[in-house]
Amino acid sequence: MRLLRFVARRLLQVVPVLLGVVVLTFVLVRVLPGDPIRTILGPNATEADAAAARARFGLDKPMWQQFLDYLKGLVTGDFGTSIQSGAPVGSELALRVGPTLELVVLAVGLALVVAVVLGVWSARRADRFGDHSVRILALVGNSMPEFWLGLVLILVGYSALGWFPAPSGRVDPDTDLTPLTGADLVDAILTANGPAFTSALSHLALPVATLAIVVVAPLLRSVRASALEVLRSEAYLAATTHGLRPRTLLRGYLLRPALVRLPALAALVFGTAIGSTVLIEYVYSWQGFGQWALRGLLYRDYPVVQASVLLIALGYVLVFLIADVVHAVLDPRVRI
Amino acid sequence: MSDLLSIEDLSVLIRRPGRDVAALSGVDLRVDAGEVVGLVGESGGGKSMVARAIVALLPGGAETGGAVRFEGADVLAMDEAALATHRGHGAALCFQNPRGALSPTRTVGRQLTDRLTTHQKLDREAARQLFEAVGIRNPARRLDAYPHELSGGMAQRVMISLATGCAPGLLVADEPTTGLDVTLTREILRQFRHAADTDGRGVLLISHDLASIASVCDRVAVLYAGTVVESGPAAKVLREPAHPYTRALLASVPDVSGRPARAIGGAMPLLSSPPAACPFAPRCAHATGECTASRPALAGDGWQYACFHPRSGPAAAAPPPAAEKRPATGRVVMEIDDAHVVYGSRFGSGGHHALRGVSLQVRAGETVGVVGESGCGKSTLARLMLGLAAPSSGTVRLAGTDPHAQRGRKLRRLRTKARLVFQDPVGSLSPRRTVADAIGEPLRALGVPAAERAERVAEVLARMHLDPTMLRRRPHELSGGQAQRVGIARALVGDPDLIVFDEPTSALDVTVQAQILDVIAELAGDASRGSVFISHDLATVRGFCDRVVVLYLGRIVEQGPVEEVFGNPRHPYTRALLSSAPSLDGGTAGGPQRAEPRVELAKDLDEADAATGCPLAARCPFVTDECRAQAQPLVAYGASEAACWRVPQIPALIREGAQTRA
Amino acid sequence: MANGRTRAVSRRAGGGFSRALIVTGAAILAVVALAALAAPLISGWGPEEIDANATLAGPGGAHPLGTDTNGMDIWSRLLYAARLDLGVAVAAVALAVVAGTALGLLAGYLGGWVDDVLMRIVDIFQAFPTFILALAVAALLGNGTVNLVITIAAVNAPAYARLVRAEVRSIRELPFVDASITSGASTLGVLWRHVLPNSLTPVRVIAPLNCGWAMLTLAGLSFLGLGVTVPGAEWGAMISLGSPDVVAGRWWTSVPPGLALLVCVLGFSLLGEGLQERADRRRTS
Amino acid sequence: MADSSLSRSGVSRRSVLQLGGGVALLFATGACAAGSKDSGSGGKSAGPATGTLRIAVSSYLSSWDQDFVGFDLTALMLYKNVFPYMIDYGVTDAGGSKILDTGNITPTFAESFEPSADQKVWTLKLRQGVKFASGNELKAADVKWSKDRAFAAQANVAGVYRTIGLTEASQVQVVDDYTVTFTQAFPSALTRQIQAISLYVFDSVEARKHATTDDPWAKDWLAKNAPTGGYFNVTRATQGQEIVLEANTGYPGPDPAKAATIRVTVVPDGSNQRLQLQNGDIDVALGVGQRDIADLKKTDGVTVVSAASNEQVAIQMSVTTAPFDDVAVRKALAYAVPYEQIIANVYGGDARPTRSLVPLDMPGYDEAGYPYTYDVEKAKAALGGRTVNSELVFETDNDTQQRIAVLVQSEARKAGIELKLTPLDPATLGGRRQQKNIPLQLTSGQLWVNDVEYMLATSFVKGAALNYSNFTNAEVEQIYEQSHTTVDEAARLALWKRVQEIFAAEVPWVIICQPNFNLPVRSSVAGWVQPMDGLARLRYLSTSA
Repeated sequence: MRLLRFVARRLLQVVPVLLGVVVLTFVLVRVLPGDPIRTILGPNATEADAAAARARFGLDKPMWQQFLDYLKGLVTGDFGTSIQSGAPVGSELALRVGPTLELVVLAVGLALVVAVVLGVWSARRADRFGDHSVRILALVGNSMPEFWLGLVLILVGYSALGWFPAPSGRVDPDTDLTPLTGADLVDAILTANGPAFTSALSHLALPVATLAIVVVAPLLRSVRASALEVLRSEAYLAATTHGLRPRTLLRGYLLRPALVRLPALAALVFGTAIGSTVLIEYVYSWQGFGQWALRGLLYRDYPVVQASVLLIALGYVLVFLIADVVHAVLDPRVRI
Repeated sequence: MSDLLSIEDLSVLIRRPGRDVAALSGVDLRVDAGEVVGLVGESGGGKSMVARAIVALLPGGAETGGAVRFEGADVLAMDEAALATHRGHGAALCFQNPRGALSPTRTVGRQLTDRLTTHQKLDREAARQLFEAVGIRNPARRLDAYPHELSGGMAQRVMISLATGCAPGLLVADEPTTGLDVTLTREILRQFRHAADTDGRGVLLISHDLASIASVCDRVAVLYAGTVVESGPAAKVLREPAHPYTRALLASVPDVSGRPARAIGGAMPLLSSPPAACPFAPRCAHATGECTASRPALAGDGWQYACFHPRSGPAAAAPPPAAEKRPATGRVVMEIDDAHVVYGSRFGSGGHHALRGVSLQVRAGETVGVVGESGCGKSTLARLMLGLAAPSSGTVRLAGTDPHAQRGRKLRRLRTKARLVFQDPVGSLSPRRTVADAIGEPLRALGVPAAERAERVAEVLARMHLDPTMLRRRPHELSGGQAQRVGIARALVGDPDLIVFDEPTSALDVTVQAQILDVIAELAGDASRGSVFISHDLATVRGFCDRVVVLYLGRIVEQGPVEEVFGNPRHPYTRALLSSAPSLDGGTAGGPQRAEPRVELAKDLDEADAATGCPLAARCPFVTDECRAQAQPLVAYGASEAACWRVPQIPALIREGAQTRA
Repeated sequence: MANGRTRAVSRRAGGGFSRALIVTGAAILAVVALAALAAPLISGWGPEEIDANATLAGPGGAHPLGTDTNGMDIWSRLLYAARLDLGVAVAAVALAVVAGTALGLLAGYLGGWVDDVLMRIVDIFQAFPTFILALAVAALLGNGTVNLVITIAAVNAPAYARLVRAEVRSIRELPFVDASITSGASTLGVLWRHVLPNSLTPVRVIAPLNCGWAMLTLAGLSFLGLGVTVPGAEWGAMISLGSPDVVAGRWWTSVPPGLALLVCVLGFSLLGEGLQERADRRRTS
Repeated sequence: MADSSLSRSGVSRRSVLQLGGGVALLFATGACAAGSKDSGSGGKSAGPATGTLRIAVSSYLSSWDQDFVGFDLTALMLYKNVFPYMIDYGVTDAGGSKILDTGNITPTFAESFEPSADQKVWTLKLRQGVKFASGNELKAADVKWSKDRAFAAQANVAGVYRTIGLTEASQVQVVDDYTVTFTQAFPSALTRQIQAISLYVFDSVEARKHATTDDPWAKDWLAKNAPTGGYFNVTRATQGQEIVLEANTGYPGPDPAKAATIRVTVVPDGSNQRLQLQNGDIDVALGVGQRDIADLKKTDGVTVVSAASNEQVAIQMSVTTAPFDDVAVRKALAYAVPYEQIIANVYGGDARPTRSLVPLDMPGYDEAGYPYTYDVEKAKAALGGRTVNSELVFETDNDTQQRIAVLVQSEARKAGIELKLTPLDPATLGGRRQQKNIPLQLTSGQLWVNDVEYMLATSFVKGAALNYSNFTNAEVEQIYEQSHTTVDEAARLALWKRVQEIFAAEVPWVIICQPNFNLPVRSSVAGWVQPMDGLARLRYLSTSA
């Protein structure tokens, strides 16, 4: 109950932020140089054609009118019509979110698991060779440009070794996967499509690995530092001197207090990972959200940019909200 | 039958690249079952290292010599399996900072059952009983509490229950009462005595504060620079210590009977190898060539000391004749009239009522002591006087001016007239500013030119007996004592009308405390300004205050001349405070009330915040319905005032109580 | 206390690694910076100089690391790119630190509605996707080195604002601030002399890490064509320009800038990691 | 109808940004695929479709509704193959290879499309037995509904129709089930060309089922569901990833699809396409860059379809914007461009130098009076020792243009022309072109009609859509007027000679070269017909694998 109230209050705080994002985006795309209408008409269109097209998208109205229309649409869940494709932005959005989310969630999840396992392992061997190597390896991963790493992994994993499928899709179409959510793994599970699951997984392997390698370092650092702090804390010392069993020590006295600080960082990493996917999606031909948003921006597809920025912002604040809730659940000291 | 614990010639040398530390050098110590042994000494003396050696948990790079025998087996030579049993079940540690020693994300009940199931295969019901046994009210509910939800005293009780929950043969408590109120300290120490008496456990009490553990120990060992300098029966060591260090240690503790603290100069050395001479020699007034040439062995039977020139006779000098204290007649520098302070919560409603109608005057040349338990509003009072907190009603006048009516430069100038000396000496100095900067800051506000500033800073520094090289240092390069001297210098430099000392010594080591108290006593006599001395420790206040104010839950419950309040306490709360103040004489409370039975308050309440009636009603042994209903104004009784209508009846009530108990 | 002392001792011992990290990181950066400064002396070619006879020439001979598809000398571009990458990253982070710190200081110290408003603005910027923000700024201001600095700073400043604000809020509660106020210091004086220097501690630790990250952002922007444009020498742009050649086996166009970027970012990372570890040790001691 | 300058021969690696790079390759026309004669199953006989082809494109299409799609080349290419187009270009042999014949527009899904004597009423006779996937037969009502939709909902095509005097639905009349008439407001020589790109037909019976009051023209449904009835039917479309085309076996007309199945796979990155082509995972790589061509020519199992083309790569100089309003500066730049170096380094020798603004293979090409070759000294002389500053605009992510720009910048600097390179994204480029203030811009493209009159109309007369140079010249205007009525071939050539002299003196453009067309395919692929509009006609493709 208290949790619900907390969530409600936080959601309320989110409103002005989202409103700010909406206004900022709306203004920003319109002050950018360039004409969205010209990009859809081709070089031979006349001014009359352009005016007609402009009217079709309501771009002939005064700015405030356009903004009100946009807001009205948002309230009713209508994101407008893409200037490029003429299709409703909402449905395009729905197609694009799944793939990106699948990629980011898996990568951050993988990074989290690796970070926790290696971080605790590393903390327990603090300042020994194993600890040092793990940390430096993580830093090297973190220092690589993701697009470069992606290219290297493709060259090795697909071109040279042939272990992974060609970087040109998300699932083998021959598996006849019925798209439901857009996240192929999830769809494969929902439709109990075994071959599709395997195929989706093999397509995901390289991009997920790339993203995970790039983001694991800060998580690992945090887990290691927290675990080390716990290991050196009086509380852990007390538990040790009272002769508790190793398993009890690990689960009750090391892991949980060491992990309380992780959710906030995981949320931050999630946020940057979403940013990184623009590049990774490109390298792996991943038809995701980032590509869509960037293309929308290059063509000044106002509704697409507005919707994608709003969605990323929403995702961002929601992830932080979730992180706060998880933190509150993990850490009894947090008052909500 | 051998001793429960027998430490024989234990040496711990910690080897680290570039720096070795001889943490312990040839320590002998013995604890029997059913016995409480005190291990005392200043910080850095190696006390905690002894505790860690007992459970074989030494830091990396430690080289040990000698043996730690527990029931005959050498702990230092145990294998993992044997250690697993020994730790907890053989010897269990209670930690200094109980809240830090409890895992923050696990309920205390689970932490307790973890221990119970590990060592005894017991369940939650046993846990509840254990909680009850250490005096936790509502044990069933407390089992589900998280450590941060507990008060300090409660956490310490939980810690004790955790340690005893392992059913250890030996309980080792590392500074179990540091940071606790006098009343709580007594209560906690009793738990250890109880563990020894009822359960027949051996108890090793580690403390820097001799006086506080004096009451419960059978035997005492004094540690200095990793060596035992004296050990023996508590009565002997505490009353007629032979070793100069023990004597100095005892002398530096102020006593509630009025005996002032006597400081010894210098600080304990950090040894890099076992000492070849008497480690105390450099600070010892009686040291001779012999002392610096060779190390005295611990000699004697039962009562042992390591000294070539042992002293004899009581350590604590008789209280000096009380200096005549006349009521101050100087101008009023601080006047508080019926001040209330409410710390509002961010969302409006609620808020914490920290002060409720406090009136106070401080005159130039006068030192006013403010005492009370933690949470009574002492610090708020300090903040109020300094203008850091605004009264929600009532008035504050500093040097005749209301600081809250001032703005800008005027306010800033006014602020330099009242200065605060903080409880946390290092924390009150900006980490990135030099000492010179810190001391000179009030002068900067007064617009004193740089050259003159430097001059005055140097001057005040000299007065604090600090070296001028200090000026360039930053806070983390200072010891606690030095930092506090800097703090006092900063308070002094602008010639303020009022200096407020907010528990200035509570964060310091005993001998350093005594040094700082010396400095403060020296300043308090100055007729040009008034001083306020805030402390939870009555003994410290008694030394140099003219008047004393006793605060309880934001109200003044008693005030008057210091001799009157201490010599003839009226309010039950004042009486209880005095009763529980530790004393070296093995018992508690000193002075004229020795003979008088003590007043005890109901213990450890969950934040009682009575809106009506006497605030003490919930804890007072003499409570009546009228107390609960009627607010108690300060009423003059003799030379002092107390907020209790039953004052005239109390002496009789106390005698009655004593008789019925007898 | 013996306890505390031994812990301090063990920390010092572990500090060897953090020192090694800092020294290694700083050494790497020093070498890169030196190479960048000495570029005209050791490069042999101008960064945009075209050797018409040697397009995509392999390493060796007149071009120690070969040439790219435009016939420009890789080695020379690598060196000159170090100037741009280091310069932009450091300048962007410096700008972000200044802007973020100012915001955080104001919000944290003043509190109340100022805090609320400033932090919501920070929220908005932080929730705004990096690349879209970057492209928008680039499109608005036109592409150019200065605008890239502004872009990357805009992306990073919110984090500093948050960091400093949190720090200020906890510092505000510390005794030395009270000490300073009661010493009669003005609000500005307290902020400038006490709150600011102390709230910068975490900033000092994060900033090097952030420099590495800024460099990667710059490279990513260039890779997408939103950053440094031809023929400007920038590692990300070089990787981007050369990546089709890597597939063809002409590794020298893309691998050296990739490695240079990796090594340089790693230098910042090592430095940052070392500083962070040292700060952690301080904090817990 | 003018259409050119759209094409980009350089294919961007970053075509993920869907700048149309992949498909754009197809624009680069040319005649003749090198070598390969129609082989095996790809003969003229309409044998049964066999085999599976895998084609890589750079982007997924944005919508299935041609009426409302943006300038999405992947989509436009797919429409050509899945919509029933009533008429289309024929195929002609050029130098042993096949290209679309701009001079020959023939009925495909229609039986005939002929004008009345006054050229104002065009009668479309439908072929019987053309069926949509729903089983509905394509009838006049479908044509009528499709055109009604275009006018009523203001589809893109409504704008196109205006140029041939079709502005309202009533001008399209159903005569009987298989006959429709188009009554134009005025006769036009461009009718066939316009109708070739506009006469696509929806399955109106199906579409009507999905029309609602809010959406009377079933925009939602048509945007999401592939059209049917063309040479191919879409049997599966995996969003963002792959589209599977199956040959429409019921097509009763000429030239049915040869490949039974075509899998159109989206591979945004050119390097990835190359890798997959090398690995044999795809058969045709539409998005491979110019840079990879030389390597791929040497790769086993890969053939590069190659031909000369009339695509022109040029720098258009704005004659109204300083400093290029000064003809001396324009001349200086024309001397400063390193033509041979660009051909060698950027195109790997795969381009032809040219010495006139008229394309090499266009009737009337004449080098007379065109002095410009790479000569820095002459450039300096033309500038007279001055130095000038300006900017060279090209397309973001167009690798070829970028490389040209770098070389031009480097050489121009030697002559005293300091150029800032400004890559622009499509929206900004479009916006700035409208404002007509780009001093220098790289363009590349090919005219759909191989005639100088057409070229003047599109690029060199006042107000022409592609006249980015803002070039006006009284004499050229006059020649242009005169050419309308000049039919004599020799007289026209004389006019063209004069035009080229004026161009050589005025230098509105610097013509860099005419690159050859290149398309890498697996060696098993045959039948490629080079489309001059860039929209591949997949029906001609076959595979022997």
